Amino acid sequence: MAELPIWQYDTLFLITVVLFGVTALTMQNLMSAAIVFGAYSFLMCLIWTAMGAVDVAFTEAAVGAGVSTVFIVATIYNTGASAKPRKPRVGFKLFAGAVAVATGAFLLSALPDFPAWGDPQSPVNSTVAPYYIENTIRDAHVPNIVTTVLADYRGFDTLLETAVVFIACIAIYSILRVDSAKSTVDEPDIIAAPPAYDPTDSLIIRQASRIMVPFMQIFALYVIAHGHYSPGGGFQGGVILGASVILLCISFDLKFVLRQWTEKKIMLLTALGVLIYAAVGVACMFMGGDYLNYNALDPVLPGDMAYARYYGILLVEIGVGVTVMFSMIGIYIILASNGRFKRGL
Amino acid sequence: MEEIVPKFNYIVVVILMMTGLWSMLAQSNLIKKCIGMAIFQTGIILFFISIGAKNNASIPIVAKEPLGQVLGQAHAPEGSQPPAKPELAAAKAKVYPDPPDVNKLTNPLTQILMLTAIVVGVATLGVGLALAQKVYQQHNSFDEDEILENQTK
Amino acid sequence: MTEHLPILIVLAPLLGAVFAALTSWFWPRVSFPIVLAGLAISCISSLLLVFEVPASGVIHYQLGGWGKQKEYADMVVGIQISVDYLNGLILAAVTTIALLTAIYSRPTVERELEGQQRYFYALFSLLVAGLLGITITGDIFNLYVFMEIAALSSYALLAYGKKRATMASFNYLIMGTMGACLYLLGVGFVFVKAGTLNIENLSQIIPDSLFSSQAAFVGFVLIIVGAWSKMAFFPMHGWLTNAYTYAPTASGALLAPLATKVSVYAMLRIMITVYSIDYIIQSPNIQTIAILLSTIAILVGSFYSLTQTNLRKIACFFIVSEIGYMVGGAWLANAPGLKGAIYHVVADAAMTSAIFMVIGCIIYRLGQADLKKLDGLYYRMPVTFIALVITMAALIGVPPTCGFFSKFYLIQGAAQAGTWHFVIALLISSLIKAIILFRIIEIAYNKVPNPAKDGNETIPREEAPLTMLIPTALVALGLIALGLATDTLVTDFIAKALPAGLTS
Amino acid sequence: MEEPSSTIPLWIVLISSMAAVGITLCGRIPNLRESIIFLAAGLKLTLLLSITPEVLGGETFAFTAFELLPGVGLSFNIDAAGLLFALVSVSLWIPVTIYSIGLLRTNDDRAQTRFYACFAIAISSAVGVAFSANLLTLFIFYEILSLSTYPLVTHNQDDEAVKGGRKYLIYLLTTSVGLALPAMIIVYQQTGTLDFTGSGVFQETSATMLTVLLVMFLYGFAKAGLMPFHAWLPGAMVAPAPVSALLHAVAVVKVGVFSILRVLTGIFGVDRLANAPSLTTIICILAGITLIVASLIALTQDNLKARLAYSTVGQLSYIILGVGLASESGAAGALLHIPMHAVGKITLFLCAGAIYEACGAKYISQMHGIGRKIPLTMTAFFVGSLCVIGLPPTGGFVSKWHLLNGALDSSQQWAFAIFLVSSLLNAAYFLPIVYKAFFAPPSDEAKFAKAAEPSMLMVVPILITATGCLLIFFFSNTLYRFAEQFVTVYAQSN
Repeated sequence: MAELPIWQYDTLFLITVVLFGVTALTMQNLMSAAIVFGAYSFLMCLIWTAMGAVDVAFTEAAVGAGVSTVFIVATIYNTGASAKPRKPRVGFKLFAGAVAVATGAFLLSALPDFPAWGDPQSPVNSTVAPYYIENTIRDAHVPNIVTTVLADYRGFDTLLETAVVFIACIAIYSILRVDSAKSTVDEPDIIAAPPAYDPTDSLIIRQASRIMVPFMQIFALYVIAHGHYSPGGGFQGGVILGASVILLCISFDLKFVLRQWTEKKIMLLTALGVLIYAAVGVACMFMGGDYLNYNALDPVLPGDMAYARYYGILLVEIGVGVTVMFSMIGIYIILASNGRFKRGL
Repeated sequence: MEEIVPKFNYIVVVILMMTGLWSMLAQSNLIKKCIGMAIFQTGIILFFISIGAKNNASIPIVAKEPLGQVLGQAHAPEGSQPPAKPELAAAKAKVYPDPPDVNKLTNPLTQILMLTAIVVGVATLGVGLALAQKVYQQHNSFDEDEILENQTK
Repeated sequence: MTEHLPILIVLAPLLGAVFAALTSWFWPRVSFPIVLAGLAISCISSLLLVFEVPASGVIHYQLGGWGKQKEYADMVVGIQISVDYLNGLILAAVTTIALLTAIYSRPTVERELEGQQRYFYALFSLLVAGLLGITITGDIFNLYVFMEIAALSSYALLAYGKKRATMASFNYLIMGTMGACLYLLGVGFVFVKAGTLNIENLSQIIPDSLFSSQAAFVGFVLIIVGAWSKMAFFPMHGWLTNAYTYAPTASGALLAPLATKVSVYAMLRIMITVYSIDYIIQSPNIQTIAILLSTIAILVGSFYSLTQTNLRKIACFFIVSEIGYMVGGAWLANAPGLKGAIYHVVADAAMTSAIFMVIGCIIYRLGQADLKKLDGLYYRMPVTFIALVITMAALIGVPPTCGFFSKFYLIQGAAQAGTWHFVIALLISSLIKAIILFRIIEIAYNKVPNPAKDGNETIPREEAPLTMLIPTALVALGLIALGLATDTLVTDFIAKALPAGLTS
Repeated sequence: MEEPSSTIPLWIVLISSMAAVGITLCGRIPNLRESIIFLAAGLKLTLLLSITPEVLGGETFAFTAFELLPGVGLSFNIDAAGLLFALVSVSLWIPVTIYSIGLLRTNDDRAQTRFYACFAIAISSAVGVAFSANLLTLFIFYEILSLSTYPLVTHNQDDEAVKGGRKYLIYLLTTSVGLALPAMIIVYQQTGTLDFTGSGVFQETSATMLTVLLVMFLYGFAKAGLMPFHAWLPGAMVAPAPVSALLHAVAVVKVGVFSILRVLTGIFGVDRLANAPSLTTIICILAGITLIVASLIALTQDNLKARLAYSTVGQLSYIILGVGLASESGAAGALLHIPMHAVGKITLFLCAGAIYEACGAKYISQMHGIGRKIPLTMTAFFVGSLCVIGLPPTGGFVSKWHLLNGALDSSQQWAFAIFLVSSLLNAAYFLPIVYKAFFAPPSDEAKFAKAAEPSMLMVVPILITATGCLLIFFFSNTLYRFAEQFVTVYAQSN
């Protein structure tokens, strides 16, 4: 028997993950499907931590499992729909099944050509990656290699990613947001059935969330600031900040939150984060370096050339954190209130 | 058998992706399509992460010896003021071992690609759900067949 | 500042959009000029670069200052964007068309999107930034992120439309994400075997070591199929007709000419630079399938356009058949075919932009764009009608216009490769477009008795507003100018973009 | 030797297009508009005549506007054949313009500006085809001609005109885009060049490909009206008289035949045709069938214009058959037949228009005895028909004479027989009209009473063209020098 890969437990996790995925898709009730999907994502985080991808697991837990499940629940809450069994389109389902099986077989045909799972000498781990591992300390004095690659070596990718989050927010805003005063589009008021429970009278939930929120926010700030040394960074910290506000929305109700966070403030700050990130890049251009080349900021930032990159990364992480926080809040509020920013989940 | 076991992760990846693809194509419920889309994307993320993983390698953070040990004062006597700035910077520099061993740390590149993919996935999911919600406002149903009948009416 | 031009092309629309989104809250009137300024900067810098490429060869721009690392077999560590012979022309075409469409879309946005137009121009500018990013980037993963930026903003731009637009946009979202995920998976397969994501490094690694590997082959097919579904190539073209027909005029005028053409460019980039043409010659079975599918795409696009009466639906089916031209031309894998395909990307962007602008003018004035209700169009809107005739002439391939020359190269390439079914499809599609043009001429010109003759009531002449008319006229005349400039474009740019060893 | 690149050919082509622009600009002032046409026609004619001596001396004027494709540009090259065709079309433009001024003014037609503008563009593209040095330029002007004549054909904008126009365009566009375009591209792909050289461009193309290309070209240029694709010509008779006169007797159909002449001599090469019997037999069979069948159909037509149309279809095949004989005098005869037939047929069409104006008679059966009421028109009609039949006092005789010689030189006795039979048929469907017009009792008293010569503006051009038929008989040797020059160019080069 070939030397078994060390992750015997992971094969177990992988199988359960597949089971969770299939059940999430075949369930009738949409709400339970959303919950199972949340569980599926959390299991996925476990697998990734086992494989050494801690930052990705952290993001998946915060963004993938946490926020997207909340979005789905908000949508289902607003529409109150459950997948009513319709006459199944057997012919089309079989065709789709055939297409999926065919593509699957085609993909698996490349299996023998793949490197084994976890082999350190595979092309992926032996061409560009070693440079990052060996030179991060020399270049940017940041021990967490993932953060440097994220914000410095491939910083342009992260700028575009922040732009993606920003676009998602304004896209959802322009799709759903209906300014009932001016717009000509006629659509029915909220048609959702009144929720089974009335959140305002559950004392325990309100008090517990009221206590938890400040600690969540402090932890989130720690995550953003400490991203250089430990897993974490702009995305994860921003999502946790956003989640703390969303927690308030769910435990109390939208009006309570909208008193401090008006729609205008949320939308402006979403755009501001991207601006911070892009402005840092433009500043590097004006200081003589290429776009997003933090070395050019050295005269402005303390410490030697490498520390310029250290602080450059920090600035950029803050920009990302701001955008992600406010866009998560914005998206949640629009989805939850079916576009009217007044009442909702 | 020795062909399958060391490459088990790719099989799981393909299964996950194909369930996602199947549900995007065949499911008539719009929300189910969105969930299927999310599962398809997580499948791809699993593929990328598993090609970057290395046997018995730790997380990609360069471990450093404690600063005190490097400065030679395991426990600083009281009253002695901290060393001057340049020695501190020099010590800090020396704190990290010379280039860390590549095989001991997992591949950071695949991980940051997947950070982007997760965030893009959530963004697309958000927009998909928004569209589904608006479709529900117009047609009062998530089911594709009902919507088609409603449109052609 | 000139060495920063490449990044300016993408950064200007991106920053323009962010500022437009910011100012839309406290000073809404100024968001349109900001976006216009961003597009203008991007257009000027792309034109400057286009003239610089023949002089100084390929221009590379290292983001973050991370160039090639000598001791790591000079792998590019950071992200690199590059302007070369292949994407120089397409950058110039995309930026100019985007600028003209922005000017053009002002009146239609005010009329059609009453209460919802707060973020319209921000999304408009972000879409252009995404498309320009795809064209300019030198990193295949970065191309995926730009693809998502363009996709997300196009879902929102399309969802602005009337009642049926939302469902059409949702279908587009599903198909688009499926395509993007297949592309990402393809990138993964290439990454597993090659280890790097940079196009320049890949173009060296793949030819000398990966030609025989099955994983690289599967990755190639996945990327191509992903690009095909993004560009609405034949089996995956369902979403395009509904999406662009029910969208508001402004988003239709922007998306139709650019979104699909940029995905064709992405396919061309992967085929020519990353995998190189002999890889395609070496795998003939995909080649035959691709050319067969493009023939079917051309025929389906043409015959369906005969059955429709809504002008926008006809234009959408034209796009489906034009995509068949480009993919078929590219997959002929010989010099004239590729020249025809690359030239057609630019020519078709201009043609589709012209026809969607003309239809926009007609909808703005007549309120609908139904073929049967166009009578008297010549007397009511003469300039728009002439622009329509020129555009249709270009689509048919009447000599002085650009359509003729791209068809010339494509047929020549197909004759050289001996794929006669592709030649016949090209000819049939241009004949069908001729039939549609003369059906339009008959209805718009001859059906209504000539008002100049006394005794017939005179038809009031109400042209579209000037800000719509001038871009339409410019693009229509541009078709002829592009046609006459074919020789300089092909010899100076496109011929140099092809690999040297290709059989001429 | 590098021909002197002079811009004369470009100027000649552009004069009438500039005239078209001028016409549209001052559409409001009829007299100024007409004077522009005459100015342009006069200028063009003088320019053509000024370069005739050099061209007859063997010189050629080449000019390349700009490169369209690698190795192929928008380039002109005036040689004897091109100059002859241009001279014919421009010199006949003047009488037809006078005629159309008379016709349109009397009917007080509204869309005159559009009429004259499209006319000018049509003439300039015809001259463009005459001067084009390579197949691409020829194809470009060929297409512009098809598109610019569409408004002329559908001038009356009634249902009948629209249907005629639709048929006209479907035939021409389908054949040009469907057949001529791919054939041209295959030639470019096989040989890398599209220029008309003396000895043809094909080196090692297979015989089957040559025959396929030949058939595609023959039917691609459907303006030449070979049999199955001739139906557009009778269909386009809905156009007003001057349009059908100039375009369907001179400009449009002659462009089709001229393009085939260029392709056969320039691309295929006369010597290749001579020693490739399979090609020449195809040409002769197709042309022969068209010749005979068209003449037979013409016999049965009662509508005068339809009869003239079918006779044109027949006459065109004379020219194609002449070239198909692949002998020098055959090619010379074919080239000569272009001016002869043009002058003759234009007179007939103008007379047909005049007859309709005079007594509203469209059908030959209604035209009995009108000769006594409109003597001038009918005599011109008689001279015109003589020219088309090919009897001595008129020019037609000269070209048929050379065609017959050509048939004998290449020992194609059956071609000789076909020429004679078809000339007889021509006589059979023309002379009865003239005879009935003068000697038969009037078929319709009321119409006969008030029939009178149409306005002088219409009769004078008819007389001019009729005398033209007679003149070219006496000056046929100058025309022959054109043909001789054209043939010698091919003789020395192979």
